[in-house]
Amino acid sequence: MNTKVKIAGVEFNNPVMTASGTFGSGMEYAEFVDLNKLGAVVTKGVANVPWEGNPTPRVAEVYGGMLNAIGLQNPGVDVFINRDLEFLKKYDTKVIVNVCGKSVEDYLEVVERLSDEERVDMLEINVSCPNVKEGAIAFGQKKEALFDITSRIKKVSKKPIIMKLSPNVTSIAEMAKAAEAAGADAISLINTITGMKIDIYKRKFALANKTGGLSGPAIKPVAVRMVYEASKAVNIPIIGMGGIASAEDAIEFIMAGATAVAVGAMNFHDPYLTGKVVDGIEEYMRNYNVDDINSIRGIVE
Amino acid sequence: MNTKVKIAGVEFNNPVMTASGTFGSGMEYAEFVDLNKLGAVVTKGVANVPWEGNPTPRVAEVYGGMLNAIGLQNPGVDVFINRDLEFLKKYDTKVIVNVCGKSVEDYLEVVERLSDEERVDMLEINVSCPNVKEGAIAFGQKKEALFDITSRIKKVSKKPIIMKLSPNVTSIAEMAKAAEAAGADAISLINTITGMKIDIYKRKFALANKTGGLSGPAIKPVAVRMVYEASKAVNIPIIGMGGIASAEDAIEFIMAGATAVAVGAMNFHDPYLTGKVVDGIEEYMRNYNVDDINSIRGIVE
Amino acid sequence: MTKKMKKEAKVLSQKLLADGIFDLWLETEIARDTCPGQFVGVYTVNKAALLPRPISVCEVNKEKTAIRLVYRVVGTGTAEFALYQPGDYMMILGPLGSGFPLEKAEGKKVVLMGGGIGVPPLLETAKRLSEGTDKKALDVITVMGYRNSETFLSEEFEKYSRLYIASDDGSVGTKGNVIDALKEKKIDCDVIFACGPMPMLKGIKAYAQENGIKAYLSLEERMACGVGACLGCICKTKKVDDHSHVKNARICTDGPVFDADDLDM
Amino acid sequence: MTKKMKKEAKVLSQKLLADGIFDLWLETEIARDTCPGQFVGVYTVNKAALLPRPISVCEVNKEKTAIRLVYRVVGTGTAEFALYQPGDYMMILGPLGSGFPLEKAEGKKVVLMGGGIGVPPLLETAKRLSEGTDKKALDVITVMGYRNSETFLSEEFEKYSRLYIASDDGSVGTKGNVIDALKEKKIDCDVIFACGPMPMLKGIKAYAQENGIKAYLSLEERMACGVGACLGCICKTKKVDDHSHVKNARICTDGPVFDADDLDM
Ligand SMILES: Cc1cc2nc3c(=O)[nH]c(=O)nc-3n(C[C@H](O)[C@H](O)[C@H](O)COP(=O)(O)OP(=O)(O)OC[C@H]3O[C@@H](n4cnc5c(N)ncnc54)[C@H](O)[C@@H]3O)c2cc1C
Ligand SMILES: Cc1cc2nc3c(=O)[nH]c(=O)nc-3n(C[C@H](O)[C@H](O)[C@H](O)COP(=O)(O)OP(=O)(O)OC[C@H]3O[C@@H](n4cnc5c(N)ncnc54)[C@H](O)[C@@H]3O)c2cc1C
Ligand SMILES: Cc1cc2nc3c(=O)[nH]c(=O)nc-3n(C[C@H](O)[C@H](O)[C@H](O)COP(=O)(O)O)c2cc1C
Ligand SMILES: Cc1cc2nc3c(=O)[nH]c(=O)nc-3n(C[C@H](O)[C@H](O)[C@H](O)COP(=O)(O)O)c2cc1C
Ligand code: FES
Ligand code: FES
Repeated sequence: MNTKVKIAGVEFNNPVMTASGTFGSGMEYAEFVDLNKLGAVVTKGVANVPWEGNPTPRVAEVYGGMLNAIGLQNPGVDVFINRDLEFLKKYDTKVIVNVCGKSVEDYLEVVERLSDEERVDMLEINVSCPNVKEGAIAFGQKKEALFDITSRIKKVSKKPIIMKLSPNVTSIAEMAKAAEAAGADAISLINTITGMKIDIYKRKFALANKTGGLSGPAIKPVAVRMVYEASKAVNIPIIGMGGIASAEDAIEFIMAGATAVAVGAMNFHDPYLTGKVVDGIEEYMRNYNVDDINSIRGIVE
Repeated sequence: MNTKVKIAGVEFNNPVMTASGTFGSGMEYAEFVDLNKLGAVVTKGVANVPWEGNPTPRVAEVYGGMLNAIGLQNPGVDVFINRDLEFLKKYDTKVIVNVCGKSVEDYLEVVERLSDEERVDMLEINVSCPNVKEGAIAFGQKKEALFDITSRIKKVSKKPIIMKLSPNVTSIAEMAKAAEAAGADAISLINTITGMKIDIYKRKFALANKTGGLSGPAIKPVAVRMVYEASKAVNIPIIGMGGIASAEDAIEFIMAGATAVAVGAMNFHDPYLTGKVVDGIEEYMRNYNVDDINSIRGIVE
Repeated sequence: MTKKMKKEAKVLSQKLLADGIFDLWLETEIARDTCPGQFVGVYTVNKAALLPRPISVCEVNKEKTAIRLVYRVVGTGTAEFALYQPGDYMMILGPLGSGFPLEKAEGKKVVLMGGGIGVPPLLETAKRLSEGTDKKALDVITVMGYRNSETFLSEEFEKYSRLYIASDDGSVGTKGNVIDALKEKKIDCDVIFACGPMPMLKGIKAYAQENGIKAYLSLEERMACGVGACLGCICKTKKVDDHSHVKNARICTDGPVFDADDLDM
Repeated sequence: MTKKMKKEAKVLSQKLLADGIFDLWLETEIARDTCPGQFVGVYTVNKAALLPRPISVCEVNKEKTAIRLVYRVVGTGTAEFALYQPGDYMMILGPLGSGFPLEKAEGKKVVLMGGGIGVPPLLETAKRLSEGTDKKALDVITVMGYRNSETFLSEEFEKYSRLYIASDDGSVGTKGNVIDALKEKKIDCDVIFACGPMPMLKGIKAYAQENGIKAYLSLEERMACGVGACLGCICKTKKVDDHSHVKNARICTDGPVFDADDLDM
């Protein structure tokens, strides 16, 4: 039985990753899950300098999911390299570093800094965070801007590049194509969908930032559809995510066309989930005679 | 205590309407709810000629909601006038007819036919159904197309026009502005978000149409955010919908900026829901000393 | 027409009838007006699942104002239902749909054919037609198809009918499906009422046409509202349908039982 | 550090303690290593609500490997919890957070100040500091603030401390809040441990600073993960925080108890 998948020459033991921002750099969840068991740890977004993020409340619960407006708080790339990457050296899993920035230059700086780090296997470029005012999502909502930033990053990066796409667009296929045309090695989707919650008793926004990103099982049908549409539009591999809560959900994304999948908000519901998804995929493969996980990719009719 | 709201000169007894396509023309739910109690009955989309709709399965359940790909099956405007409008004459509630078409001419034909019907108070133009291949959603995803169809409909319509917007766009504010600029009397949102479900055991799409529209509580945060954004972008009234399951939800939409609200998929969960929302809004107003429902519109801080 | 309602129903009893098949009695006002072949929508407590599950009424007990549901556990909803204990409450919507046209079997030789989880809806039908509660048939024959020797409800059908059994694995009765049994036993009749998987229903329609028999078939489709409003559950009809004005009838309201001649299968 | 786990916990007892306030004992392994001031994340069965609800540990019974939660019903989650009966199971995540620094009160005069639903987390603290289970204080004084005469848990605090009460409506003890009581009773002390609404905590911080008292405050914020991964629950700190490298500490992991001097409130 083969659960290995390959993306841009990097081989992952299995297709199960962590969704950026929901798993720290793995430290907090190492108590619950053997990180070696995961296909990859995808870290929280890191910028060139420390970011404070947004005021609180930063999270709110909604039906079948949550809203977040963390605002990409992060300690900056230096601390990240010295602490988080150091920590990850103890583990035998692939490492994908999620990169954020406010300007193209910010992104380039982080990408260059991480290019020489051996522990980094790939970079995931977050151009789709709905929670920071400057930059970020703008790159992920206009195909010209996406093309531009992708090609500039590709020029400086020594690591394969995953462009993380925003679902807050009219056509995900066009965005995927723009990323591919600009040389992205892979795409990941979906980031959160912009949402809002109002406390009708306090007459206030539930989040200090007013809007936040919706994630969790509520968004899964949108995510599956976008993975499917993107997979029909491009030839580069896709990492699918959005509401994954079980191995069955992960397989649904793979059948929609994803090469790998990431578990996000549902880690908060079940800190053991990533490990269970790995086991559950193997169980499914055994029960339904799937010898190679790659054989069911995009198999839906 | 005043629950009356006004849209384009039409006065509604209260802000609670039915979301098009989830309530037929009221016949089926008249057994459960006193239609006179509702602000308005918004009918299923009607075209110039009968439409067969899509093959089955047309509906699928998902976490906190459902997907539908009915494909706007309808008996055509003639039957609609003779039967559905006749039926609605028995009731003392406002009637909003939802109009669909495959070409601008289709829409215009239905609008003209309905323009002289006394029982029709307003027309809601569905340019956002994700489930029909031709036309429909295309008008709702490009602001130029939306502007064009809106202005052409406005030219022939003797009834006030509500443009029903698609959430499957990068910027709802731009779409709302285009509708307003073209003369729309009001806008309603959101229609369903395109989604997909895959049966991983059968390796098949859950819907014959592959994709379908996501509705239900799962989409509420997206809908509230879009109503808020639209209300900041335009001055025409907004009818808000998307996942309303209670009076509290309805008030959330009103605080986000909606003048009226519509109950959709949750009618299927609770056929009495529309009536309960009407009662619940009054209860909230009593308990929190709201004298006029119009006073809390857009009041969120 | 009977008034539909959504109401809490009290679980009177629940037991396992066969592998994965449960037998549930519910006390509910809906029992007052339910006809055989009608169904109810059963709601889950699980808030992830919001749509009612259509389950046919298997039997009605008017004295106890109770209905019986026999269902197979296949997913989240039915798995939840299987956990209910006497005294618990379940939310149900009904009665839904139109049921079997008992009058078409009045004074006639009727064969009731059920396959798999299509067996239960025919029990109340058999009872009424044999006892003549509403209409009395001349002769009630039942042909039930099972996967194996777990022939749930068969003793009960024997009380009201001459019963023939078919089983996929041949362990009981005719090896094969219900049509094989019909042919093997050379059963002749005027009317067939049937419920079961689509291939079986198609076979029955063809058989009925060949043999000049009237057939009424109970169909299944994914449903959302259950009351005819959403147009989710249509089936293709030969003629333009009265309600839709296209060739689509709503299974939840115009059916689930249809005259086979009207269907475009 | 104690290992965190997500585990089923068995309800041993549950009773109403005061209007809308429930008193729940749970048998759980988590009890083994829980320190006063720590909390657990309690999950709902309701699948619409997926995030754990943070609830402080009010008391620990090591023999019974049980923890006590005292909570106010304010929304969907707590309303669900109130329905649980002895023998039922609840899913909980814990132990979470760092708890009160008992060592800072060792051999000192400590005042524990709780307001409203901030009262319960201090009970185990009072117990341990007076009995010297971990560390023994020289003197344990408690000042508890209530809305009215429903002074839940007050008899229990009397067992471990000299108790002063404040009530909003003046029906018991000092009319006003806990700081009013502290001033009125001229209580002097070396250290304050406090838990309650933000305005109260701000007041305590100011009071402590004016009077040269060390104060440790337990904060609340909306949480998602509860384990330090999502950065949802931060509070502003004066200095760049060790983990975040910005002036944000995570309440769920670096707290919920903080040295008042470190906080930028
Ligand atoms: C008119 C009618 C009568 C029925 N009578 C019976 C009966 O008496 N006994 C019985 O065991 N089953 C019956 N069924 C099938 C029953 O509705 C499904 O088995 C049940 O809905 C499965 O629900 P679930 O949550 O366990 O499965 P899931 O797969 O988790 O359900 C997901 C969604 O799909 C729907 N769904 C799944 N399977 C079916 C199906 N076969 N038909 C329609 N909707 C489906 C569910 O209602 C739900 O909305 C009937 C179906 C119809 C349409
Ligand atoms: C560290 C900590 C310890 C706590 N200890 C206690 C305690 O011992 N007893 C007690 O009664 N309450 C305590 N609370 C508050 C308690 O967490 C909330 O009252 C509870 O989460 C409300 O859940 P709900 O589903 O009933 O409310 P809802 O309003 O339906 O909850 C919706 C969402 O908001 C969150 N939420 C709502 N209110 C709060 C709040 N005040 N703080 C944090 N999250 C909130 C919920 O967890 C949930 O995610 C504590 C909070 C924190 C942060
Ligand atoms: C609390 C939180 C923080 C997140 N932070 C990031 C981030 O730093 N970078 C990023 O690309 N995506 C971030 N995301 C988005 C997730 O990686 C993921 O794309 C999204 O949540 C959808 O998956 P889910 O539904 O499984 O959570 C964050 C999501 C959450 C819930
Ligand atoms: C079964 C179904 C049919 C629908 N048909 C129509 C339609 O004919 N015209 C239209 O404008 N919207 C249609 N809609 C969209 C709804 O009116 C509404 O915009 C959407 O479902 C979001 O609201 P909800 O989450 O409350 O259902 C339909 C929705 C459903 C679920
Ligand atoms: S299920 Fe809605 S029309 Fe039949
Ligand atoms: S709740 Fe996630 S970091 Fe505290």
